[in-house]
Amino acid sequence: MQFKAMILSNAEVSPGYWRMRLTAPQEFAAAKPGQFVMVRVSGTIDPLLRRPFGIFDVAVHVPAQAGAVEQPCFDILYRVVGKGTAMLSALHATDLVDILGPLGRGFELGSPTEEKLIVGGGVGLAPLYLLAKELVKQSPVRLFAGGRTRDDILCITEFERLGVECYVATEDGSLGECGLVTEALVRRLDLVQGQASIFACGPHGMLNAVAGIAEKRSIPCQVSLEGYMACGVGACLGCVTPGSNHSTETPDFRCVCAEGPVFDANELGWGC
Amino acid sequence: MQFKAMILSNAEVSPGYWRMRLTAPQEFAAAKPGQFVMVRVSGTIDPLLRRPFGIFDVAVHVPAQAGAVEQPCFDILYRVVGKGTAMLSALHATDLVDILGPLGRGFELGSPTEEKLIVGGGVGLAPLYLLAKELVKQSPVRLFAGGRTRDDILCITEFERLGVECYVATEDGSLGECGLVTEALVRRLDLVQGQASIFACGPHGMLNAVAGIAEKRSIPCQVSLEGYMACGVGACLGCVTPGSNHSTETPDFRCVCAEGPVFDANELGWGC
Amino acid sequence: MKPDMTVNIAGMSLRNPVMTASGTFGYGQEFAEYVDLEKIGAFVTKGLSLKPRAGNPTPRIVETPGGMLNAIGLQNVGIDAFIAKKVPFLRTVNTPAIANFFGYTSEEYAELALRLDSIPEIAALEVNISCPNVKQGGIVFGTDPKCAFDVVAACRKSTTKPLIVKLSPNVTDVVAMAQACADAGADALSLINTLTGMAIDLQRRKPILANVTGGFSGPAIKPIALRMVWQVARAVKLPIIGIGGIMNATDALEFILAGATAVQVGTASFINPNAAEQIALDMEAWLTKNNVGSVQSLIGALEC
Amino acid sequence: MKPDMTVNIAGMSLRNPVMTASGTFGYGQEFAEYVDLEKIGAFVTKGLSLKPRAGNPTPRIVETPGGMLNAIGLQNVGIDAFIAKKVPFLRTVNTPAIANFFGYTSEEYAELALRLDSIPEIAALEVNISCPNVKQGGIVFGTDPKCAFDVVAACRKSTTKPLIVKLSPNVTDVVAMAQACADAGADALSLINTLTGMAIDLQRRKPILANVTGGFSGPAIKPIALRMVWQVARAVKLPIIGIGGIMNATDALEFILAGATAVQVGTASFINPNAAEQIALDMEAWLTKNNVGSVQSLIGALEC
Ligand SMILES: Cc1cc2nc3c(=O)[nH]c(=O)nc-3n(C[C@H](O)[C@H](O)[C@H](O)COP(=O)(O)OP(=O)(O)OC[C@H]3O[C@@H](n4cnc5c(N)ncnc54)[C@H](O)[C@@H]3O)c2cc1C
Ligand SMILES: Cc1cc2nc3c(=O)[nH]c(=O)nc-3n(C[C@H](O)[C@H](O)[C@H](O)COP(=O)(O)OP(=O)(O)OC[C@H]3O[C@@H](n4cnc5c(N)ncnc54)[C@H](O)[C@@H]3O)c2cc1C
Ligand SMILES: Cc1cc2nc3c(=O)[nH]c(=O)nc-3n(C[C@H](O)[C@H](O)[C@H](O)COP(=O)(O)O)c2cc1C
Ligand SMILES: Cc1cc2nc3c(=O)[nH]c(=O)nc-3n(C[C@H](O)[C@H](O)[C@H](O)COP(=O)(O)O)c2cc1C
Ligand code: FES
Ligand code: FES
Repeated sequence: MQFKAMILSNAEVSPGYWRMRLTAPQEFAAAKPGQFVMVRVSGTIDPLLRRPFGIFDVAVHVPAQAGAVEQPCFDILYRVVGKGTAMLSALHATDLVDILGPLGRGFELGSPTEEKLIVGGGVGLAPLYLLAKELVKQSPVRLFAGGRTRDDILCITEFERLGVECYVATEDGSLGECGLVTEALVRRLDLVQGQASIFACGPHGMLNAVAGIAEKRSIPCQVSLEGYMACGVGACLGCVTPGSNHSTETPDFRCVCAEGPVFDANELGWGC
Repeated sequence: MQFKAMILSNAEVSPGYWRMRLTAPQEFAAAKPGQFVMVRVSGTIDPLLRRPFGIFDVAVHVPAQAGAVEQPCFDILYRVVGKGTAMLSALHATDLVDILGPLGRGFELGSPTEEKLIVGGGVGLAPLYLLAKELVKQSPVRLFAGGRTRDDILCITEFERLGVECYVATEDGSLGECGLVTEALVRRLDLVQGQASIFACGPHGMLNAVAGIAEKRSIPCQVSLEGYMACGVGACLGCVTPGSNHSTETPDFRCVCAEGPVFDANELGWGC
Repeated sequence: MKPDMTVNIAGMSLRNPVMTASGTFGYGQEFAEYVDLEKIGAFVTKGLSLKPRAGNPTPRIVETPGGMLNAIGLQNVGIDAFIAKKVPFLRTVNTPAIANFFGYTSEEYAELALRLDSIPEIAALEVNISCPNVKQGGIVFGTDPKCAFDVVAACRKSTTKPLIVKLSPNVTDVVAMAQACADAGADALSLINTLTGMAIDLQRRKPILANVTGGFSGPAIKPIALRMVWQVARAVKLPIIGIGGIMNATDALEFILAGATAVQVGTASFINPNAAEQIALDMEAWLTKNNVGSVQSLIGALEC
Repeated sequence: MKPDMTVNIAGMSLRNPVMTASGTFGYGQEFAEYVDLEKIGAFVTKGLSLKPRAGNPTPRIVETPGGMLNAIGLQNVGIDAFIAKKVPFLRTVNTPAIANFFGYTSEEYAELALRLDSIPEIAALEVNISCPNVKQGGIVFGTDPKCAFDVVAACRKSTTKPLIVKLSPNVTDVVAMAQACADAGADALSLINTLTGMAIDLQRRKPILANVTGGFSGPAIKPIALRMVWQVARAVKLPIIGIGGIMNATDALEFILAGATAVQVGTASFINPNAAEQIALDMEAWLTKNNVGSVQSLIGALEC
């Protein structure tokens, strides 16, 4: 779906991290956790390409005017890293932006009986909130949020409000445990003796570690990947990632945009 | 001078024509009628080049806050013709734009005794208001404003407020006389028997006609030209116009930006 | 009265002159949700090779000022999977599909041309002799008139379908290349393919693309593309498909004035998935507004 | 500690690697109000010829996506007026001035080199063998290795000053051109000059530039320039001055990583008249912030 969205709000939620709420057409309400949107940051050629962002939340916007009809809206949570995100952060409520989405394959919710362990690194938390919202309807959910420093730990209150138990770790110890969030994850897995499934999003190194942990315990593990994207719909082959059978002789590249961004960890070639 | 100006106001004054007021440093108060500024429309590469605009007015801005100091400000009057001007018209008060100027050679005010006849075609009026403001201090001033249709006749009230007598002509007769404004100019020149000097800005065809009228009567005539510009300071040689002695063998190109935009009509090679 | 938007190129009659460019539109199906394929003139497949190709490692894409670089490395499913999995879709669409293809020897090119020739769903062939991404690849064919002649002649012998040769802009003399292709029996020329460019990550002191260099496309390259189309159109008597940075109907019509019979829209589809359809619509609106009866009357109508 | 910003190129020692590019900075004086010339490494004059040249009719300038085309047509005051009217200013500035020049025969080039050689205010010569704007002009020299060799060899015989050859990007093989210039005795290479482009006014059905085609510059061309600098730096043992779309310190440092010893800032000066000075300042700040002791240590430091 391609549509013009109106910005409802755009605010910094932690130093360098912003949350933007945008209007959406009715059909957008069906967006699945883990899907993403491609945002056209400006109407000019600078920046030229759309920017991909996970869908942080989907909600209903009730306009303030009397008699106005309710409309779906959605949030993105983004970190300012370059030109496009800097320009996004300078936009104001009522500005319009062009959106393509929801795109891609989201998370499979899995069997209700297992405990659900969500692992997010920094802004990797973005697509996990909508997921948690779904998961808490049927299973116990725990969040493992990691970051370099306390500023990278985002929206914990929102997860707690859902009834999710949250573990926080920072590399510099400025918030929560000092170290990597995978340590707390391993402890929990040891405790529940593998009766759990994992959902992770964050830096590639973290995902690689989480996938390794899951594989060792034969636990279901879904990861949400990033990739440099141009089209977002599987046409340009820019965003690919090696699948588990990949080699130069037997190419097995998967499109992050169309076949992902969520993959089963064992579908992927982590060594490549 | 290069400076960041804050937009104080930006409003459509006639369909397709806008007037923008911007703050300026103290030194800007010395800007001469006929000088121009180069405006950087956005901080991105789209559009890339600065856009040249005549200085419509220079005034003093008295901020509303108690205790704030007065500051010079200036106006540009612009027509939306393409991307850059369309983007300019979308800017708001408090937005910042980068300005280079005042640039170029302005009008010589000439001897106080002659009557001053100002001829403006459409947005060519822009640099003539500040000129009129100076001229009325010492001489009788008449304005001849022409355009295709009534929407192209701008800011007549402002000129009248200065005590300038205004003649209006439109090609479709929708405002003032039907026809070209040069007809009224010729009538006036016949009446004053050449005891006058001319200041003109507008489309090239109009300037050519005015220059011809002035030459026939040996009347001083200054014209303000346009030209596609990159640097605005005489470095790129993009904006040149042929001088009166120009030929391929004896090149005599003048920089519109640095040697103009105001020229004595007889300095120029009109035939080229 | 509605203007006549049809054009004829290399024996094909198109409902309008707007195609999608190879490599930017998958195999036709990927954008089907966003574009009404029956509103565009034709579409071109991703470049095909005899065997499936893995392409380059990532990153493969980087944005540059007003453009982008890609080093996909000609990843494609290969001709067999194309026939098995992609051709059935083509049957469902009433719009000519053009197969873009490449090889590493004249023989490979010829073999592919032969195989594609036998697919009724393929309306025409577009030979990519100019891909700058693959180290062992097309580069040598597309930058030397003699090599280009040989490969085009080999393809010509293998197909009776319309044969379009896609030219590389990374050459000193594009007209000489065009002439060589014409002499070898091409029915039409498409230009330009991507320019070779590079981007660097200062902080990491590394090239951004895993492949180091990549193919440069997007609005930034339009002035070069327009110049080359104009040069070739004046010198060579073949219909031309103009490509390079076309973002809107104005751009498309400029290429037609410069001498192109049709155009291809590439990078623009990434920014607006329905770019090609919109461009065709807006071109028609422009013709109507400006009282131009047919788009054909604009071909090469530039007054210099 | 302040990082060492000095570089040595073709026997010149520069306080920093940032120069202004020929044709974008007049004869040095035009921007003097905006730039402290003693804060940049060197500046290059507008291209000089034996006789004054009128240049092309207007329009000479047009903006394109992320760039611009110019068809100034090498308008310049000629060598005599240069010596009489422009050189005195050079004396007042404690920054090397590099004279850019061109001719129509090897003999003309050689004669200009000889005349410039005798001007003490000129620190080095930059031979433009690549201007794409003038129909009878440099094009032939800059696109053929043999012609380039001849003209550079002729200049080399006429001057003992550092001889920089400015390469055209409108070629199939820029390395072959660079090698020919090196063989002919060049002390350094500067690249790239403008690419040839074109822009069209749809409504008027005419080229926008009176000259039809023009030289393409600005941020849009950076990926091509960076690629060519990298290619030449790896293949040819001469110091390189990187040019093309440099807008800020990051761009400049990317060229240095790719193998350039110094850079030239062209179009950027039109957008920010003090671009060159600002870039030199920001480069120094970047080195400080990233603990890099000298800019020289970054030359060619790209890890591929
Ligand atoms: C499926 C997906 C979901 C994402 N979700 C989020 C999210 O919810 N919140 C968030 O903050 N970020 C998210 N990202 C990363 C986000 O897209 C980039 O941070 C953003 O594009 C950077 O743009 P920029 O112009 O500020 O940076 P620049 O570095 O100036 O961008 C230059 C180019 O590189 C691309 N790029 C740069 N970094 C990345 C990256 N990490 N991943 C992909 N492309 C990149 C840009 O899209 C652009 O094309 C997601 C990426 C993907 C692929
Ligand atoms: C000295 C001078 C003073 C001017 N004063 C005024 C003024 O007071 N009010 C006003 O409305 N206009 C004025 N103009 C014209 C104004 O600069 C152009 O209308 C404006 O640059 C158009 O920009 P655009 O992006 O909207 O149009 P586009 O057509 O998109 O511009 C594309 C390119 O062409 C150039 N260009 C287009 N039209 C003109 C033109 N007529 N003259 C010069 N360059 C042009 C632009 O600067 C830009 O580089 C002046 C021009 C000059 C040279
Ligand atoms: C991601 C991408 C992949 C491409 N793949 C091919 C290809 O397989 N074969 C080919 O001939 N051209 C390929 N091209 C070139 C385009 O078809 C087109 O010639 C070029 O992008 C210029 O047009 P544009 O500026 O409109 O994108 C590719 C371009 C891009 C951006
Ligand atoms: C208006 C203009 C005039 C130029 N004149 C010359 C010239 O006389 N001689 C020359 O060697 N290069 C000339 N150039 C090319 C520049 O020196 C430079 O190589 C080119 O613009 C690319 O750099 P940029 O992208 O930073 O502008 C000119 C460029 C421009 C824009
Ligand atoms: S972004 Fe184009 S295929 Fe994924
Ligand atoms: S605009 Fe550059 S010389 Fe006038």
